[in-house]
Amino acid sequence: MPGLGTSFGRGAMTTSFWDIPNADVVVFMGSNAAENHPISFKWFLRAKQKGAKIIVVDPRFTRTASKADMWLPFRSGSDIAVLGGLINYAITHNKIHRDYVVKYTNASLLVNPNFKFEEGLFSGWDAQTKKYNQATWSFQTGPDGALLRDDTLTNPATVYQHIKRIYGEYTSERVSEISGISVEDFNKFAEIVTSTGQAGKSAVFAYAMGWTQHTKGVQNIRCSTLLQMLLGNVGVPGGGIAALRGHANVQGATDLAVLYHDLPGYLGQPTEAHKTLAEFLDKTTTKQSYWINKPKFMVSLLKAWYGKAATKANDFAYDYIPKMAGNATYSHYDIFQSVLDGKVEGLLCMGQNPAVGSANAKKVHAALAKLKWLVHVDLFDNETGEFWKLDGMDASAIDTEIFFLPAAGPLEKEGSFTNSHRLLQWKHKAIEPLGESRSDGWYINELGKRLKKLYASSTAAKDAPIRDLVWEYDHPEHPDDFDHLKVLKEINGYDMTTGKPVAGFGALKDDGTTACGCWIYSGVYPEEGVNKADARKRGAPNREDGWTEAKKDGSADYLHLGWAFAWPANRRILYNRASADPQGKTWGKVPLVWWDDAGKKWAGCDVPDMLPVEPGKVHAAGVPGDTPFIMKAQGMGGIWGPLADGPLPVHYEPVESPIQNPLYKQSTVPNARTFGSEHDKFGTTAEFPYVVTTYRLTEHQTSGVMTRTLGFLAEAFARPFVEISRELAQEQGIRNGGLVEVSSARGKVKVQAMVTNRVKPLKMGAKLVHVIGLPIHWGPKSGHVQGDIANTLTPQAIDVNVQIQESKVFLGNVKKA
Amino acid sequence: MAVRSKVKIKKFSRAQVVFHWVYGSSWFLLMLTGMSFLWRPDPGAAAVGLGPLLQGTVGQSFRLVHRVAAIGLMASPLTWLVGDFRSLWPDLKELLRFGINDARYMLIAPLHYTFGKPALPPQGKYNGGHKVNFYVVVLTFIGFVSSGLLMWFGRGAVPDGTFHMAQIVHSTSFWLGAIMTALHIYLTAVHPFTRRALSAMTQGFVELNYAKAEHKVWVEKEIAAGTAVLVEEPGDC
Amino acid sequence: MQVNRREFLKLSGVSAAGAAVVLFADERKALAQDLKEHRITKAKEVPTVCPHCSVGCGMIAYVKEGELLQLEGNPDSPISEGSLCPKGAASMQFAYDAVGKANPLRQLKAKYRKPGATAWEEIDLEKALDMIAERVKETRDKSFVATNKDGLTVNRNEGLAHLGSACIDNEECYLVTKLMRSLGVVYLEHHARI
Amino acid sequence: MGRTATLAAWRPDPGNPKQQVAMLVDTTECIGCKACEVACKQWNQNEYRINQELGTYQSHPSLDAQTWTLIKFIEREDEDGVNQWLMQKHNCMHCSEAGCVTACPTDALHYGDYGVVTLDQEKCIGCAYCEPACPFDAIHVDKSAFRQTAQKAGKCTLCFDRISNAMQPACVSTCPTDCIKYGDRGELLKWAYARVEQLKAMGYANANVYGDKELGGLHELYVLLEKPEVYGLPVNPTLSKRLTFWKYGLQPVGKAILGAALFGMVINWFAARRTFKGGHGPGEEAEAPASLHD
Repeated sequence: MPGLGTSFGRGAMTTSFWDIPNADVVVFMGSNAAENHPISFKWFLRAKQKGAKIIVVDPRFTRTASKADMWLPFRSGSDIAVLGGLINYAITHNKIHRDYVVKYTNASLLVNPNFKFEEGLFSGWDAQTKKYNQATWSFQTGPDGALLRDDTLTNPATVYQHIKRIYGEYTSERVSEISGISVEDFNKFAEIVTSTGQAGKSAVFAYAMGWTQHTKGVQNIRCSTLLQMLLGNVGVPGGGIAALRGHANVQGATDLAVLYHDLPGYLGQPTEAHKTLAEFLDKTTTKQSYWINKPKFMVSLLKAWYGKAATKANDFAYDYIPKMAGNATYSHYDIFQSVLDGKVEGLLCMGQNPAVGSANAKKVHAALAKLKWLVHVDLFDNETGEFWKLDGMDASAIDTEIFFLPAAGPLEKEGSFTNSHRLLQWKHKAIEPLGESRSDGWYINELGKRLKKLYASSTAAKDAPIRDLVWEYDHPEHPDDFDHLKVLKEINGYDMTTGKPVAGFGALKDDGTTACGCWIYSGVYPEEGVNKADARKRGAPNREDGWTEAKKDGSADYLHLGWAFAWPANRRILYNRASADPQGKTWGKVPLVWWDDAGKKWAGCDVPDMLPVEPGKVHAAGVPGDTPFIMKAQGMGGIWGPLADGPLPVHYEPVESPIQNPLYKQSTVPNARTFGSEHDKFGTTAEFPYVVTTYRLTEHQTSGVMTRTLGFLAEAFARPFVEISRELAQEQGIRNGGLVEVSSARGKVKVQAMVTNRVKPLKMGAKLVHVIGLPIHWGPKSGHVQGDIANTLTPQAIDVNVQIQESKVFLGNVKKA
Repeated sequence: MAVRSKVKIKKFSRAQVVFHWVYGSSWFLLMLTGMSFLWRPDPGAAAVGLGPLLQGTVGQSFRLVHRVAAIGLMASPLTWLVGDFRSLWPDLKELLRFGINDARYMLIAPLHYTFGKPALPPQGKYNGGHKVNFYVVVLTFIGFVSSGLLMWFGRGAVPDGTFHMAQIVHSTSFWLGAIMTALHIYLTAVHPFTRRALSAMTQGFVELNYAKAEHKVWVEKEIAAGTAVLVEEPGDC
Repeated sequence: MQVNRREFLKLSGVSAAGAAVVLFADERKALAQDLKEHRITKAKEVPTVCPHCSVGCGMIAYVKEGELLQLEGNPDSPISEGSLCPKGAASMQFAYDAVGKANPLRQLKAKYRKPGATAWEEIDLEKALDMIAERVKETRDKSFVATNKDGLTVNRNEGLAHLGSACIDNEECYLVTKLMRSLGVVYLEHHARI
Repeated sequence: MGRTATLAAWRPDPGNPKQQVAMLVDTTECIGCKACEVACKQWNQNEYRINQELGTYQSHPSLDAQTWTLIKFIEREDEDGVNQWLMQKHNCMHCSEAGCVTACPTDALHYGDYGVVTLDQEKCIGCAYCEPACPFDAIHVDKSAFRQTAQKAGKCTLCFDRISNAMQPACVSTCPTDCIKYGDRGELLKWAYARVEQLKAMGYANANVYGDKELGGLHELYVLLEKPEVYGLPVNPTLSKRLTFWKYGLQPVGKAILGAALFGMVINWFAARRTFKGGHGPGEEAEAPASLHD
């Protein structure tokens, strides 16, 4: 999320599937949509039918590649080198969309003169604390505090000149040496992509775990946002970045902040540096952007949680919320580390199978064994609930007390999911839950009720948050269900005095008179009994083969505004103001949003992502009428986007890499995090010569517990495998289908070998590097079909911004078993 | 008409009789359950043959009976082997020798059994017709068993061509066998003269004078060697 | 009317074979003149969304008298227009392998594992929830940090962690966040990171 | 034809059973996701069979009595060495001259309406004559079923129960990329040939339509990227010579000869009755009382 959030202001997919057919170029890099998001591929194919070029940049020839016009095998982990090469190509061949870059992005701002970037390190690096002091990354401001800028983009201090210099090193030859893509292929690829750097043309980048699961996951995404902004492809029809989320409700769970570092609606999580509510709001709000309304959203959240107990006097119960220790992170892998360190003793694990899905499985199993108690809620038995039965585990020596609660299946409960492009869709309950199973929400509701009972008698201050918690969600008719609609209404927000739902986040107040669980969802339940997530009015099909296409006169409802509810405020394409030139006239080949001079308002086929301000004027919030990124300071897209590991994405090698970084002395991400436990071992090319990547298949879902337990899917893909190139198989004497042992510094896995031409050795300069790949779906204990846990091999090397692990690239070896 | 007393000579041992009838009854069942599938529907044309009558459980029970009877057929030679091993070799030796005499018999027989002349050359225990019948039975036995087992167990395992060849062999064996069986039944049960040989396979004995007419060489040899077993069946006069 | 496979096929068989077949049928009557009732013609259509990946394909569950008969794509959904990928198409098997035949792998009873035990034992659901609530309280009270060394109220409970989930509904995620934050939990995570 | 889910689903004309219905698979847009395999089993309530072979993405080595459609994966390089991963949805082709219908002894398999080859599992006796008769290996008898009476043949029914109720076949309605089209055979053929022209223009020289003429015209049509043999599809297949000889050659000849033989016997009986009066042969000695006693 910080990748897209830092660049555009919101951490979400900028476009929607219905808009993809308007693209001229589709690039799959870090995603394999045909296999992992098959129905989204329908829309990418429709783009192809309308003449778009589909390019797949992937170490393997996947089913997506089988339908693409061009496949570029490349070494996983060198994404920023390739994207940096494209940026360099766009700049050197003058393919950038100049008006867009100057007016809509912060490319023309002047950067602090002391900013330097040498040998892979930005200025302000402190080797001891492994942190950057970001002071030198600031923008220059004039005496009146206004940001200095040079719209001719020639001043060497401009952001543009910095990226021109930094990415100047990413020549086609250097990119080929790092990534393994031949110079000729790379130039052909670059020519096609950068051809969209003009009004009326657009390219869309689709990514998923292929980009995120790296120690530079966030910077991979940032790099694509830089390229797309330079080419003017964000917010325009057929453009943007399609972040294809993995699970049904990744976007929803992230919006509602089941995350250590956030509160619902991306409000940020207080730390010890934010002593009071005011201090928190002041320090975490992006000035001169729509974010200046954050106090309304924060206070409404606190009112939703603690109701009458949250008053102006007690800072609206701000202290009830835990404050993170200044330098601590509490992410996924910190949980396992702190279990091993004896800090965490109890784990509530709901609908997740970290024993197979998380990196370095052996370490996860060791951590689970150290837990005092574990509550596991799932539909099926799986390796997390039964880690004590895994081989190599001595059950009698494991003192973890485990409660298994049967979860209701997807057809057995109602509720809403938020899909990849922020669409909240309501689900109805088809059948009663089987046996004694209950919905996950029911368990949380019951747990909450019991805790309130247990703490009812306590008068201690530390127990106030539970005593004052607003927690009445029992379903009026069904005792074994909770009131989903009541929760949705609370998420939408309501007026404290009348109890009536608010129409949208515009109606939220910071004086405690409104409550709202998640401001960006506000508008999904605008009136009593009106559930927009259940709205079912699709746009009329206007094509012979039955789907709805954008029309030149902007008349077609091809974004289906009447179907379900998209946050924020039902917008389907974010930053759609950018589809018009600074004066508000349509740029693209199909109109999206434009300035309706007669009506003096922004109009379009989508809900305009714009404040009601005329081009040329500046809105009270500080956002001028002629810039599209209303969540960014002065509405400017963030090409320059300071993050924990740098204001600009630069190529670093993965933690386990076959080569030293040819560009800089600093080979890997300087502040990537690794843990020191005995399980965290890292290998070198001497012992583990091959680059290994992991991935998913159409037929299965992450740890396979949701699919290997379904007969039709267990049969669709029954056997785990490792994909090996013919050349490597020749070298190792491995036969197709033969049993092999794949090993890394952290463990070994026995699977069948799939010798194929779909994986090829890569020529990186003079060096020949072999790539092998394993799917991650199999586990030894669950489902109709079993197999070794592929994540036994993956390292817990962590990205500093979002703490995601680098399971897409590490070093490994393969031998005949 | 009074029944004249008759002298009978023993032709077949009990084991051979049992073998004959086990084989015969199995064969008959096999024919019944197999042959009914020959009137297959002609796809596309209107005729649907016996197809509709053999559908579902009816057809399946036919197939079951066919399999049981097949086992019966395959097991039947055991009865002869176990029951009367001693007679096996001499009979086989004679059956397998097909001389000119037998050939001449085969040429004359159709006329002889229709018009009485010309006279048949003297025959042994097994005349030409018996021998030919034996050869056809053995041949079709091999055809049925080989193709039948293949169709039964090899289904799906053997290549399609082989399965079809098995069907052809099975079908050819059937037509050959059916025609020979029809002739065999006609001669032994319907033909006015040769039906008197039926007793050979019911009691194991056949009238002496019929035997003399049909199997002259065999009767004289038996009597000469004193191995003939004669029995007199009292008539009522 | 519980249709098992045989009856069902007979139904389809009847509609397929058309008019009574006589030994020498002359002309087969048109087969499908009258709508043959089959498994889902009179079933209630319950719209829902696929629980697997995040494309958000529409699904329709066909239910008759509380019994799940079929699950298909929802033709009205503008995202999927009636299609479903293999995972979506198999989602009926979360509950039923076939009509009336529950998926045997589904766990339908609360289970408890004593420390050191080598097997599960069954436990009453309400009792399990009580025990869980006690453990949460016990862990929270033991590891709670009300104020840090500078005296700032931090209300941090570092003894308890919560994992999950990107596979549960928005309403359930909201309740998780709301309850866990109120318990002072800072170790709060879900799939989005792995 | 394409995505007709949202418009009123196309429906064959109930009054005209001779109208030719067909399914067309545009393999150039098939992403091998196997949704059709799952949807087919889901609708027909078939059992799952876990028998994937080593070293391939293909879910089953071949169709079987419970698996009525299957995506075949072919990994290869085209002429100029570019990677190709061809996917072909394989199932019963509903031939106009069907080997299975020819071989079936009980009329369980016959040419149903709309050109669909219908199989009535009630009538099937499990003899499996249809298995080797099918040039596409698309019909099998369920050998694994325990009770003999459950051993029935199984094959794609073109979702006959659905199409006769104005619904799309299960695989057509679930296909994520709409590459399985369904509708009037003539129009699908027109669309297919137009698509082949389009593909040729895009540089796929070997693109072709399969199923137009084969075996009198299949009702499962294909737009293929490469020649049929690359996909393992038989090039202008014919029914096995042996099968047709067995049914149309051997059988009538056998009946004729048997008939003639029986007729011959009847004639012989009339003649023999006169020749062998009283059951005595001409060469028989007079009634000599060969007494046992002397």
